[in-house]
Amino acid sequence: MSENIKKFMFVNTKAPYGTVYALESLEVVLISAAFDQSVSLVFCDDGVFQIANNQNTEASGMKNFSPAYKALGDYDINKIYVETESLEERGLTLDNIMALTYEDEDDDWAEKSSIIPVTRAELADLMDEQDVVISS
Amino acid sequence: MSENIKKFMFVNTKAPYGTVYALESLEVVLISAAFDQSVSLVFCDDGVFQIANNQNTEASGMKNFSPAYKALGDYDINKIYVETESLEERGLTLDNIMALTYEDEDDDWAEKSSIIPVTRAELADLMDEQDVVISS
Amino acid sequence: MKFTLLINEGPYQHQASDTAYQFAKAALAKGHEIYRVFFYNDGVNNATRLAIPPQDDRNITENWAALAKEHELDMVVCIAAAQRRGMLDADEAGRQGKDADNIHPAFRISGLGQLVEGGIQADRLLTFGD
Amino acid sequence: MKFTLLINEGPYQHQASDTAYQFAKAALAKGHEIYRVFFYNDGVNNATRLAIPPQDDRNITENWAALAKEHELDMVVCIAAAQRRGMLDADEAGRQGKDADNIHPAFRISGLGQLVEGGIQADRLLTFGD
Amino acid sequence: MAMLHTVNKSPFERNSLNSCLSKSKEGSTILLIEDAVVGALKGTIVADKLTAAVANKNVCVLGSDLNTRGFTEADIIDGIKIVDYAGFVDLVAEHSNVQSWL
Amino acid sequence: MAMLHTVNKSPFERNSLNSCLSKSKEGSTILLIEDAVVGALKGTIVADKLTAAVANKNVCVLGSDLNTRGFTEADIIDGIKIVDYAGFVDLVAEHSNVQSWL
Repeated sequence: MSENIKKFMFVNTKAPYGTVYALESLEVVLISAAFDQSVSLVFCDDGVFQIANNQNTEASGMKNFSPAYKALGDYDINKIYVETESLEERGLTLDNIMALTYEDEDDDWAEKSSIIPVTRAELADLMDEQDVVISS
Repeated sequence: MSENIKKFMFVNTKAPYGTVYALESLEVVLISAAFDQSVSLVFCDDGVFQIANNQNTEASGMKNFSPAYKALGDYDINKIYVETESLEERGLTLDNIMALTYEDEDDDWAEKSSIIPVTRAELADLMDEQDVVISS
Repeated sequence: MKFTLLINEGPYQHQASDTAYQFAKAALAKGHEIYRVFFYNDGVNNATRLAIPPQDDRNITENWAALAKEHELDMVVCIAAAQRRGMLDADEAGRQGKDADNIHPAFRISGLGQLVEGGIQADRLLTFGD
Repeated sequence: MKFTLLINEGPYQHQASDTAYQFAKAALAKGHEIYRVFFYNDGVNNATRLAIPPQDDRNITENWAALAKEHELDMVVCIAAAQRRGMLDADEAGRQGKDADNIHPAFRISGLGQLVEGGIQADRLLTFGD
Repeated sequence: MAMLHTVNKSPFERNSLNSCLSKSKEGSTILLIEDAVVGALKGTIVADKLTAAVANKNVCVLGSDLNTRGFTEADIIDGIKIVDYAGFVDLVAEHSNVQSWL
Repeated sequence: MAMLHTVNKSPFERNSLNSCLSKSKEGSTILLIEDAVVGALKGTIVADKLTAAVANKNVCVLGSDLNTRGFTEADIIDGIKIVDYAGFVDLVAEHSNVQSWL
C-alpha cells in the first residue's frame, strides 16, 4: 500500500470533557499511526483547550486522558498544528499548551517540538492539501 | 393537589429537526396538561423556528410534528410567548409563525390567539416568576 | 430540600450525566433528598446494563446504580424515549416481541407524567443536558 | 466513485444519521459505491435491533438495514465506542459475560482501523455529526 | 480542485459557520445542511456575512432541509443555490475533498 | 428570591451564555459548569461581557470543571467566585428557582 499514501488531517475544534469527541478522536489518531499514512493534527477554536497544561480531573471524576497526547511523538505523529488566533481569542499563549515532542530519527534522535503554530490563513492552505479531513 | 398549583415554563431555544429536543419537549408539554398546573411555553433564540409556517418534510424523510403544536389550544395551553428580538435577528415576523389558537371558555368559546409576543426584557421577568423552568 | 433531576444526554458522549451524578452525591451528603432522577431524550441510554467502559474510566451506569442503592433513589427512564432508542426492560421486550432487553435493574421504565409529577413534588427541578 | 461515511451521532437525537442515509441512497442511485459506513461515538447506537419508534415515524436502523441488504453495504460499528455505550453482538456478550446483546445483524463490530482503512480505500470520506 | 465544506448548525447558535467562513478559500464551495440552512435566510443578523461569502465562494443550501424548516427559494439570499441530495453527492464528487465543520 | 442560571457550553462555540446574560436579571446568580468554565478566563474575547456581568450579578464557576480543563483561581476574572459541587447544591437551595441554559 506504500503507493497509496494519503494525507490524513484530524481537526479538533471542541473543548475536552464536556463532550467525548476529544477523547475518541485521539483514539482514532493513535490507530491511524499503524497505517503508514501522512498524519497531522489540528487544534483550533475550542480544540486548543484539549492540549492545555495541568488538566486535573480529580474532583470531577472524569478520566484525564491528556497524558495520552504525549504519546503521539512515539507514534511518529509530529505535525501538530495549533491556530494562533484561537489561542489569542481565549487569552492563551503557547505557554499554556503541553510541550508535545518527538525524537527526530534524521537528526540523531534529537528531541524536537511537535507543536507548529499556524495562522488561520495558513491553516486554510493546509486543509486544502489534505486527502482526508476528519473533524470533530 | 389543587392547593399545589405550580407555574411550569417550557423554554424552547433550538431549531427543530437537526436535534430531537423540539419534538420531545412538545411531548412533555402535552403530558403536563393532564396535571392541572399553570403551563406556559416560550420560543426564543432558534426555538422560534419550531413554530414556523409551512414545514414540509417530504424530501428529508423526517417526521413533520409541527401540526401537533396546533393541538396545544385543545389542551388548554394558551400562553405561548414568542421573543420578538429572536424573530428580528432571524429575519422573521409574526407572519412567519403558525397561527396557534384556543377557544376561550370565559368568552363564549371565542377563538383567540395563543401567541403572545414579548420582548427579551419581558421574558426575563416572566422566567423569574416560574416555579419550574424546563429548557431545551 | 427535595430535588428532581432531569438528564437529557447519554453517558460518555456528554458530561451531563456525570455532572448530575456529582450534584446528586453532594446534595445527599448535605442531607437533601433526591425525589426522582428522570432520564429523557438520549439520557435513557444511561440505563443500559450492557456497557463495558475501559478499566481506567468511570462506569456511569454502575455509579448511578450504587448511589441509588445506598439512598433508595427513584430512577425513572421515559418509556417513549427509551422505545425510540432501543432501551427495554424484560416486560417491555416481552410485550413488543423483542428477543432481548438491556435495562439495568436499578432503573424503572415509566411515562413522562413522572417527570411532571417530579417537578410538582420537588422543591427544585434541575435539567442536565447538552 | 467510492465513498466512506462516518456517523458520529445516535438515531433521533441528531439528524446526522438521517442525512447520511439520504446521502447514501442518493449516491447509490447515481451509481457510486459506498465502500463502508462506519459508526463511531454515539453513532454506534444506530445499530440497535431493539428500537421501537412510533408507527408514524421513520425507523432509522431498519432503513439502514434495508439499504445495506439491497446494496450489500459494509456497516461497521466501532468496538471500543460500542462497549462504552452498551452495544454488543452475541460473540461480545459471550466473551464479556453479559446476559444479552442488542446489535442488529445488518451491522458488524470491528476496530477503529476499519475507519482509517475506509479513508484510505475510498475516494472521499464524509463525516456526519453534531 | 477546490474543497467542499459542509456546515450543519445554525449560525445563531454555534460558531461553526464562522469557523468555516474564515478557513475556506476563495473558489471553494460551502453547503449548508440540517439546522445550518437557516443561515441562508434573507434579512438575518448573519446575512451580510453570507452575502460576502457568495461574492467569492460557491454557497449552496440543501433544499430538503430548507423545506423541512418551512422555507423555500424565495426566502434565501440571492446567489445561494439550492441542491437536493443528488446535488450534494455531485458536489462531493466534483470537489477534491470534503470537510464537515462540526 | 433571585434565580440561579446555569450555563454549560463554551461561549466561544455557542450562544447560550449570551442568551443567559441577556435574560437574567440584576441580582441573579450565573453558574458556569462543564465547558462553560472557559468563559471565566482572563483576557478572552468574551472577558468584557463577563466583567460587566460581575458588576450586577453573582457570577460563579464550578472549580472541579475549571481544574479539569487545566485552570485555577489565578486564571479567572476578578469577582467570579469558585464553588465546588456542595456549593452548587447550596446555590440551588438558596435561590428561588434554577434555569439551565442549554
